[in-house]
Amino acid sequence: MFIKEYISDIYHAVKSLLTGMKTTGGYFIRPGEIITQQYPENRADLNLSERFRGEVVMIHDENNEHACTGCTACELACPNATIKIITKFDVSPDGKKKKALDTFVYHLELCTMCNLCVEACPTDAIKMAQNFEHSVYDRSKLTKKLNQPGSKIREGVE
Amino acid sequence: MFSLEGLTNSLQQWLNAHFSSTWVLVIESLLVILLAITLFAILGLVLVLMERKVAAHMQIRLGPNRVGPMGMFQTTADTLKLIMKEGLTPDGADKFLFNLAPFVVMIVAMLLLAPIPFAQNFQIWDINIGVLFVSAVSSISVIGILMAGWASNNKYSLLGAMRSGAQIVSYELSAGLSIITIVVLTGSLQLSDIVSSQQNGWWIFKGHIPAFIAFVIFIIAVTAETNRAPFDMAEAESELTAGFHTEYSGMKFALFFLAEYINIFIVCAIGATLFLGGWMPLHIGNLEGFNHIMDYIPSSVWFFGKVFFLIFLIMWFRWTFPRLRIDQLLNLEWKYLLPISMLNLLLVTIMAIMGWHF
Amino acid sequence: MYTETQIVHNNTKTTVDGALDGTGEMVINVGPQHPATHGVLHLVITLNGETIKKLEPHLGYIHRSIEKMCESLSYRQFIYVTSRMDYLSSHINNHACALTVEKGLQLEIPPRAQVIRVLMDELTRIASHELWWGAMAMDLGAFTPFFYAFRERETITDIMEETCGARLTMNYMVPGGVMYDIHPNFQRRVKDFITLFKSKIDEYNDLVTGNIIFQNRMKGVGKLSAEDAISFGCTGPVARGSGVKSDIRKLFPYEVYDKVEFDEILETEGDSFARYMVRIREMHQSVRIIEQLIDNIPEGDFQAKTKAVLKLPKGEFYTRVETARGELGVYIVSEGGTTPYRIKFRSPGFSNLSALEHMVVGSKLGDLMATMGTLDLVIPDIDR
Amino acid sequence: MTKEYFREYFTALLPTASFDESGEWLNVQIQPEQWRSFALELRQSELNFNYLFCLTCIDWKTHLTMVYHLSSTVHRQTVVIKANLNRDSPEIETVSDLWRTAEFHEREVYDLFGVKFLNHPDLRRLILEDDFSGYPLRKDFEDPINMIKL
Repeated sequence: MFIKEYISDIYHAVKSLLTGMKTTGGYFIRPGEIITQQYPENRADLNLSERFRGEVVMIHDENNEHACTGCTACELACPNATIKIITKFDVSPDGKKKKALDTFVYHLELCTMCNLCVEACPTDAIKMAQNFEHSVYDRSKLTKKLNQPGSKIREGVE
Repeated sequence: MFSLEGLTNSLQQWLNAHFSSTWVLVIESLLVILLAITLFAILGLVLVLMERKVAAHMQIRLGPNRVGPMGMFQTTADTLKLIMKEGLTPDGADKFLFNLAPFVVMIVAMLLLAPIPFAQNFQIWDINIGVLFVSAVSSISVIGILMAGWASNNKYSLLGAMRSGAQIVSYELSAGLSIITIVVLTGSLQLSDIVSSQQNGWWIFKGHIPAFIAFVIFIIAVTAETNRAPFDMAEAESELTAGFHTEYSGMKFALFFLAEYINIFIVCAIGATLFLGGWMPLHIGNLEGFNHIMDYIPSSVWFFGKVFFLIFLIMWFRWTFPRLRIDQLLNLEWKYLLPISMLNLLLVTIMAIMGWHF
Repeated sequence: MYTETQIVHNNTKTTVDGALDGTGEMVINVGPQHPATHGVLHLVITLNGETIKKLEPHLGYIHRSIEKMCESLSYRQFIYVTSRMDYLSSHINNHACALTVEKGLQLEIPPRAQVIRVLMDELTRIASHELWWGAMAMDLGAFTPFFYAFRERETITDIMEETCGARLTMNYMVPGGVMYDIHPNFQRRVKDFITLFKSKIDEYNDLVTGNIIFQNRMKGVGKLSAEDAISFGCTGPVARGSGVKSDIRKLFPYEVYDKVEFDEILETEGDSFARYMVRIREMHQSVRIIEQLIDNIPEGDFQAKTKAVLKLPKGEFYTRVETARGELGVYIVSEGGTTPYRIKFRSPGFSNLSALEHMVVGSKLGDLMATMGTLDLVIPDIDR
Repeated sequence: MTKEYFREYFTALLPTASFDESGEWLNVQIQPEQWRSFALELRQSELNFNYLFCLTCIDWKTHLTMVYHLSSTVHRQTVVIKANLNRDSPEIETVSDLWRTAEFHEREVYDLFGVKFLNHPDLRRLILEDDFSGYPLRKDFEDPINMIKL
């Protein structure tokens, strides 16, 4: 029957449209389900997991000592040439020369946060920090020196 | 009790006492122009904000919330931005038509404001062919859109404009037919007559199911006529980027944008006047107490309440449904809406002759 | 034929001049910046009125030559680059690369790592399909589903962030296993997600699948027969929507896919709606896989012992996995060194895109969006 | 259908072809001139290799090798066909009419390796712009401006 089909077509069409409107209308009257996060205001209670990879930092303890031996394992592991290790030779009191870290140059603008350098580090000297707000006005500020001024290698780290 | 009618009457008296009748006319005309433009600006700001808030809440978002309390001045800021922006005219465009088109669309929207009864005895021009005037003038806006699409010299614009042409021309039919059902029931084309005929009940209730069907068809048709989703074929942002106003920027774009919202307001105002009793308060049968309470609400509040309800309905459509394809759009009109509304008109006519409505 | 200058300029002198001589047809550029192409895909289409007469994809706007880059990266390093191909199934891309390296090294993967990998793959697949669903609806003009889809996808990315350390380009797979063990919260949060997902999936059907406008837009649009699907090399949901069995997880099971129960979803119509339904039903199957595995993660190592410097023996290694878009093949030619001599990624999107012209010619402009949406194109995956 | 079956079948068909079974799949090394007739046989005979899932090229510095990975949705067996091409003027017959996916893959190989596919319906650069010179995936490709040497 043509008329019957025609009417049932219209019935089903209208029904399906009303079902859709029920869904959106339902959300309209339930503002409790709003998921907007108001970013700069909620900075205090932003919950970043401890594994979140924001940038590479070097771990310094309270004596301003780090664990980097300058072995360049991270530099080799990095796919993007993000890390450049500049080494120097320390002269120990007994007159022996020993290779040590001079500057740990980190190019944040090249980094893809792949974590391969942290994996490669034999002494766990570097880690990934959770800071993700990297925008600066000058690109040169993205090239960072990771070892703090005056820091030295912790005793006993080989 | 607050009423806009009182205001206009006292103004009229004061003017008549101080000026000659020619000057009264001139001053009143200027006042009306000023008021119309103010209404436009305010409506534009309010409706855009409303749309964004409605959309946001349906999309489990907050919407604009940075400029002013609850983001209330967001649209004002947007307008400022659009005014400051350079109004580019593409090199290959037909400069005259390109610049004219937004004004055509805008002026059409302004003309439509004339016969709308905003409140009891508060109307710019109570013309005796009010309904005819509205449906005749509203179809001119397609010329502006075609002009914009053609003059932009952009294929997306052209496609959008052509779609819009086909769409508005066909949906004009069922919109007209559903308006006629009310004209048949009332027996008058004058909008004030139509409103006063709903003294004892709105047509959507008085006219039984046929009036309701006419109302539904009217809402669908005007959604299509104003190029709103799900019938936004002229813009169709995922297909034609921005349709007929792809090349417009700055204030010229803002005029299109504003005209879209004003058009929605106007069609909703017509819908409210025809089907929901215009500024008439809600009366239920013989409940005298209830009816009296309803009468205490100013008529302008009734009118704007109904209009905004309809606007909300149209926004609800937009944020729920996917867009139709152009051939399905025409199918819907010619295979479903038009036959139904013709049959419906027949039913209403029989009803009106037999006096079966309340 | 039109000349190259006509293709490139959208604004030729007037619209009439832009039309092809005498035919009433006009050439329009969809893309490279266009809301429906989801990236920098450039389609040059010839229209007659609203009907598409010819379609020609122009690629390369995001071609980074990942294959060439990989030739200078070691076998540990090159994996992270592949996250940038099909960024929506980055886990699965990494997985494919790790599998290829392991095949070359003949490395045994600890069972714990295998299960974690499969869990991550399936979560990625759900996340990818969620995003596709939202974007698909947006292509057809419905904006709201996009936000609902993202709400659920957000839960998955949060889980990923907690365990893998990143939300989109995780680089969690390493040759021999996974980079670190799952987070203590992982199992609980995945179970929470499954509960959430099941409660919300009805909403998807109410809002989009059952909608009459949506069905009319999708049914009978972009038809692809089974023979054509095979000939065009279509894989994944595109091929399965045409009734071609192509699920690598079933045909050539890797990791623990042969130990879990799930169905290969097949639809036979071959139109856009069939492809749509395949993806919707696939999400349920992924949930089914996750439910079977989430409580049965075996104890043990999460990474096999590997040498610091990996060297693949001389030879050729080819691995296939099922990404959210279809069959991803990784073809490594090794000369015995620490870097691949030649690497080829057979990406699913590239082959799926080649079928687009066949599917849309003769249909309306609006159908192009409906068809392209169901192909689920990720442009970096096509360009690589 | 097994590796041995294919091997015998192919030996009968192409006596000059050499085989390599060390890998996962049967590798068949053929002459480029034989490719077209061989492809027709693979596609249209009862072998029914209807699914070309990978088509690529390798630059061996002395010559180029075209690699075709073929499979079938019927028997799910895979063979790998290889053909060595002259590096200076690499030419091979197209198979885009047999496997339509080859049309795009061949354009990509033409673009990045410069292999000319004879009788290809629309052999233009697919990824790079039309006036680009050089073939980036060849081993001797140098781009002094854009390439970063690490």
